[in-house]
Amino acid sequence: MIYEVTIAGKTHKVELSKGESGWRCKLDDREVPLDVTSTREGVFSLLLDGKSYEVKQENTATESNIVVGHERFSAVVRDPRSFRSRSRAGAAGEGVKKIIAPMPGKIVRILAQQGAEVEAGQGVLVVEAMKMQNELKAPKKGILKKLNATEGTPVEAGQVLAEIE
Amino acid sequence: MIYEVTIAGKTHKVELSKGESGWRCKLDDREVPLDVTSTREGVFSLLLDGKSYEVKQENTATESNIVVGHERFSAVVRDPRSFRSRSRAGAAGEGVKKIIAPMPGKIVRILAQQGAEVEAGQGVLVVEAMKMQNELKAPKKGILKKLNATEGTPVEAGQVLAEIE
Amino acid sequence: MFKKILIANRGEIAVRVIRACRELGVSSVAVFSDVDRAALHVSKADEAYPIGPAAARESYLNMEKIIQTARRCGAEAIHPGYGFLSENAKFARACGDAGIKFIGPPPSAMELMGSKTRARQAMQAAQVPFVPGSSRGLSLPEAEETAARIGYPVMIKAAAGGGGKGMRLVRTAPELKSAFETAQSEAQRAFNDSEVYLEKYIENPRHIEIQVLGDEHGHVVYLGERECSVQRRHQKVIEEAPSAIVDEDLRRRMGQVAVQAAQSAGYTNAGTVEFLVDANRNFYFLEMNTRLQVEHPVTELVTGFDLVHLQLRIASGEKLPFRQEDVAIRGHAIECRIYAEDPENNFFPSPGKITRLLQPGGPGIREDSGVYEGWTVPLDYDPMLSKLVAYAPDRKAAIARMRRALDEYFIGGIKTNLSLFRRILEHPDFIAARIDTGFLDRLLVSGSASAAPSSNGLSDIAALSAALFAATATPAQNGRNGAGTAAGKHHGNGSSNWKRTARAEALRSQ
Amino acid sequence: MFKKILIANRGEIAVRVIRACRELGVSSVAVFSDVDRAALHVSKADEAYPIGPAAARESYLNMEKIIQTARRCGAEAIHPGYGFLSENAKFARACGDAGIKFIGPPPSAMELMGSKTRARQAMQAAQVPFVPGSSRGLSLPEAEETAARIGYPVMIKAAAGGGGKGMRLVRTAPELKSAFETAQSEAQRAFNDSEVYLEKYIENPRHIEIQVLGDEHGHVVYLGERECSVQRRHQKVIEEAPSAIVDEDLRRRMGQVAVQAAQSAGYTNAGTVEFLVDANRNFYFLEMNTRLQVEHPVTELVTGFDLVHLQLRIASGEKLPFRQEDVAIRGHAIECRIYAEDPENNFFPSPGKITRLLQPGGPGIREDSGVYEGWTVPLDYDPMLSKLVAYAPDRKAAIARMRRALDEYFIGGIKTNLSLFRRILEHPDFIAARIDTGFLDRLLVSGSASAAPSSNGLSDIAALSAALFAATATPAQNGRNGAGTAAGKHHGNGSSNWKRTARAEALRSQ
Repeated sequence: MIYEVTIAGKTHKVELSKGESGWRCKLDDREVPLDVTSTREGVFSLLLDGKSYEVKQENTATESNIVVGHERFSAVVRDPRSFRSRSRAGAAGEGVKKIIAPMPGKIVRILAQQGAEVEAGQGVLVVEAMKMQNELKAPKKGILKKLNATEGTPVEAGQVLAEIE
Repeated sequence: MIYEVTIAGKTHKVELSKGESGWRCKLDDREVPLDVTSTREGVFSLLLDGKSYEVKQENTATESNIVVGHERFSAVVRDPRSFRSRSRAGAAGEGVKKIIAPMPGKIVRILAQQGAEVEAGQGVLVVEAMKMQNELKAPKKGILKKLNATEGTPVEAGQVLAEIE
Repeated sequence: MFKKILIANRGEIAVRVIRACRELGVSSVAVFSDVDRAALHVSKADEAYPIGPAAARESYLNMEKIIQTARRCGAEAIHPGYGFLSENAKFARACGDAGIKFIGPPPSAMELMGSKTRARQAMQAAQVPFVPGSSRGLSLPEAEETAARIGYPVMIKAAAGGGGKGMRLVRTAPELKSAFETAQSEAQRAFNDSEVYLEKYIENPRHIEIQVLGDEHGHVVYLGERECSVQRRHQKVIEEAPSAIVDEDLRRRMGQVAVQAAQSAGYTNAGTVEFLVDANRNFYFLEMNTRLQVEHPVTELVTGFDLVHLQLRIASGEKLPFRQEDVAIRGHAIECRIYAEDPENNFFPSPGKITRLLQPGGPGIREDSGVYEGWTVPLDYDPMLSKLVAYAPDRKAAIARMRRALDEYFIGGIKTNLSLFRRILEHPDFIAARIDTGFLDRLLVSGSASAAPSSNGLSDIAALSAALFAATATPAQNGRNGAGTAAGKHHGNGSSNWKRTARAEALRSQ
Repeated sequence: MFKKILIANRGEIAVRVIRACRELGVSSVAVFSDVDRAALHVSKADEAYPIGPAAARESYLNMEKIIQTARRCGAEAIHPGYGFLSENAKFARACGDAGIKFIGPPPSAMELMGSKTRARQAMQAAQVPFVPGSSRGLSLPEAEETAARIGYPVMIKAAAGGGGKGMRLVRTAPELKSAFETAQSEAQRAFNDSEVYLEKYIENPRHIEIQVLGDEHGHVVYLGERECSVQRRHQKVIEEAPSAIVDEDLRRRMGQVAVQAAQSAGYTNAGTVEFLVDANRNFYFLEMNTRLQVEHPVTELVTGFDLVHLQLRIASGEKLPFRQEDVAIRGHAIECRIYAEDPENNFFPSPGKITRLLQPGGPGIREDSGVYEGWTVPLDYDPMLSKLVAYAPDRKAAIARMRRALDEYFIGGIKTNLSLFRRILEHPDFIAARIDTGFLDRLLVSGSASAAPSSNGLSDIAALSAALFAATATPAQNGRNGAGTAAGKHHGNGSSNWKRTARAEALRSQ
């Protein structure tokens, strides 16, 4: 099977097939003699040219990360065979940026009203969690099209709070 | 739902129902005000009259145990609604005792031949694991009806090695 | 010794005290708020009782409820931990009135040390060295006069203060008026008390504190120092013992002053006298914390004593089982406070479910943790998860050991400050012990909070791994992460969770 | 210091050495057999190479393969751990010939100590006190004569022996001939060497050993003693430091003898001189182990040193960084060796999958583990999983702390000897330190190996829990345990796994 993997801003083609003694891996069409063993769910022990790597998968509410040793990489994996459905989702997002709650908490203040024009970096709302107030800012200049937030209501991590177009 | 639970040689009737604030439990028709929370898979935190218990479930190849604090109880749970199928299985075992491998290993010696009469406690075969040889003994006096074992072959924990009738 | 005590706290410190109880044969009683039913301290204790809703003020700060619970279950004493009610003299008094021993100093000593200005007066009477400044609340004209006398820069502080609130640094005379008024109104809002005072500002001080311990028979000893100069916004982040700049002579002088301070306040049980130390190793009394400190483990490791055992023994009336000359410092210990917060995103707190927890172990590693894999860190309390402590024969080895332990540590599902520690422990100034209370803030403005990613081809490994995880994902994994398993025919083509995440990534704000 | 070393071992000791490497900035190379690909030491090391099939003789004992691997990856030294090749002088020599430093004593010292009779001769020349007996292999008439001279009871031992093989206790003269011949033939079978010798038998001795450490510049020091009297069939089960019966004077005398023994053998690096100590605190040389001991952590905790760091520093040519007068014993440490074996069923080994692992933590607890949750313990090697060590200010507190840690410890899926430790630590003789090498065997014949179940109504809790687990079991859980999910309609009625188990229980032999 073939995947498109975006790591640290670079997109790679990864080709995997089940060989006789485990996985055969190609990275950008280059054969990689990787020895793969799953030690527990979400954790691989990898050997490559004798070097040993412990790799963990981590899915939070808002991110998918791959942790190699103690370095964390944000990862996006696409299966080209499911491209059609993906591109549709992508199209809907064209030009729109969302503000997503980075943690569960409570909305304590709304700083910009729906329909208002906001500058990139301008505070839009304030979420409180663990005794700390955190201002969420506009990711780009534009119109605050949607604002799914009212003061005093709890929010979940990953919840879309606002959209800017 | 109702279960028949055998613990430490005694069989109890346990009745469980989902109440508003968690489980309602009856033990042998006596209401038990148990506060149940699952902390991880196979682990409960129980509160009963203020006392706190951490309870773990453990299934090995040959046993089902309940561990309360650090005390281990061998447990057998029956769902009376599935009694019919169970009793059939039970009937097949009438009068027959099995010798089951308590651990994975290798059969290194067979001490009694199929068809032979054996005394209770007599050695039937020897399994080696982790550099130790362990003699498995006849659980009762009888005829060694089946012997599913040959010297030099590996065995899995829980595998039936012999039957005595 | 007591037969049963109640621990009026949660998290790692509740677990720490419960462990001490078990070791001493004392029954332990936990209390918990509605969101803490599944917390670690509840299942570790012998008994556990609910005390109210999530909001601390209705549960962990609810004096009446806690004392009532203690009485009902027959607890003879209450250990307050740190935070919550631990420095609340009113609570200590209420315990006494209810016939329950408060494991800590007498309320009078707590009250004295609780007021910065009263403490300052008392300490000055006891010949404790002070940062030059006023010893009481000031009016603006008085402040201007004092500042002129001791010289700028000066620091304005709230009399009832703590945690940096109501504090203002003033470098020149024209700035004083506005800073004074801001500090007053901040103090009013935060503590309902607008009183402020003024001190000379020490440039780049180190924060060094002395652990003291007094029994109820008049003996007070000091157990050496801890250096807590690595702070972010006045919150300690890394602590160590001993301090690299404290020698035998300075330790003895600071220790004797700390014992004097404690004795003059009629202090018993465990307490900490905090000092600022300037570049010339002059030390100045800062405040006394009338409770067990978060960072007490580093003292335990270098002295060999168990401070919680000693707290319980002292509170039950025993004499200190050793004398000052029996106290010796051996080796070096470092503690990292592990928080659920995102050092790469403004230290936003990061409550949520801990999906994977791989903890370090082996020689010289101690972990005092309040969490477990699968637990959901609630958003209602302090985000401290755990304290990781490394002990080794010397400072260099302790740093190396802590780095090794951090490499072994993995917390999945929520953000933590683990990467921050790696960066601090690699910093040449930290390694050379060139630290002061501004060290970390300077380090943080100088770049990203996490160690710079190395360019050793790990991203190739990550890319391959990401694909491997996608190829081996099970339907159960998708289900658990919230995505449906409707994708059906599972023939190894990327889990639906990955796809969902990919979309979220693509759309997310930068 | 070396840049890279290879660890010719597996399990907890490989992990222990890898951790030391990381702390010292040394690259670590693991080797593994086919069944150990997923073992902890493989993923913890910087590099890892396969060395052959499961059978130790073809992998972990395969000198050629190991040395070849070290040369190929550029490792400058090999740490042998304990067991496997650690006391194999031929291997040490082969390392030297290949230009690789063997981290241990010179082969000549290993050879000397490897032969009981040669060691005895050398130690006698060095004035080391000995159990009265012969210093060389004996014929039967010589044995009869010697036994008559030193008096019965006597012990016959294999010259090349170890692990109890070729040993026979003889209480009276008429028994000697038959015992002598049996010992000879056992020795021949076990070691391919029938030579036996004879010693006076010490009744109820304690096993106390001295840790020594020598650099390659002629300095040798002793790091106090360890008591290892709690043994089952000559295998240590619990070790502690210090020994309750060793005072300063005895420690110094035993230590000086141990240093003398080491020096006379030209010994360097870490080694242990084992003594038997009789009821009058006379001590007799038993043997010298020319490697790191399993139980080295208890010495590390009471002395504050790191023995593996020191091994690497010594092997790389450094001088000992301290002198004898810098060594001080503080506090008390106890170690439990956690094995995959069933104490309630004749100590049958219990390899298999560790389905759940809840490990203890907090103050004074160190764990050197070689396993993780989800790992399958292979059936090919020693069943030791982990070493749990408790440290506290005194012996009583260390026992209490270990009991607390054992209460926190849970290993699911396989049998372990955790319950045995609980029973030992509750025993009045252990608590009073009335122990000798026969203590545990006596305890085991006196009843079940696990602590007696208390009758405090826990079985009701267990019954309720069993039903709750059945009611909340998920199909995934059944699947994982091997039973199908065909049962279909999952409306909370007992998981199929439970039913399957119920049948197995009903049919199983008693």
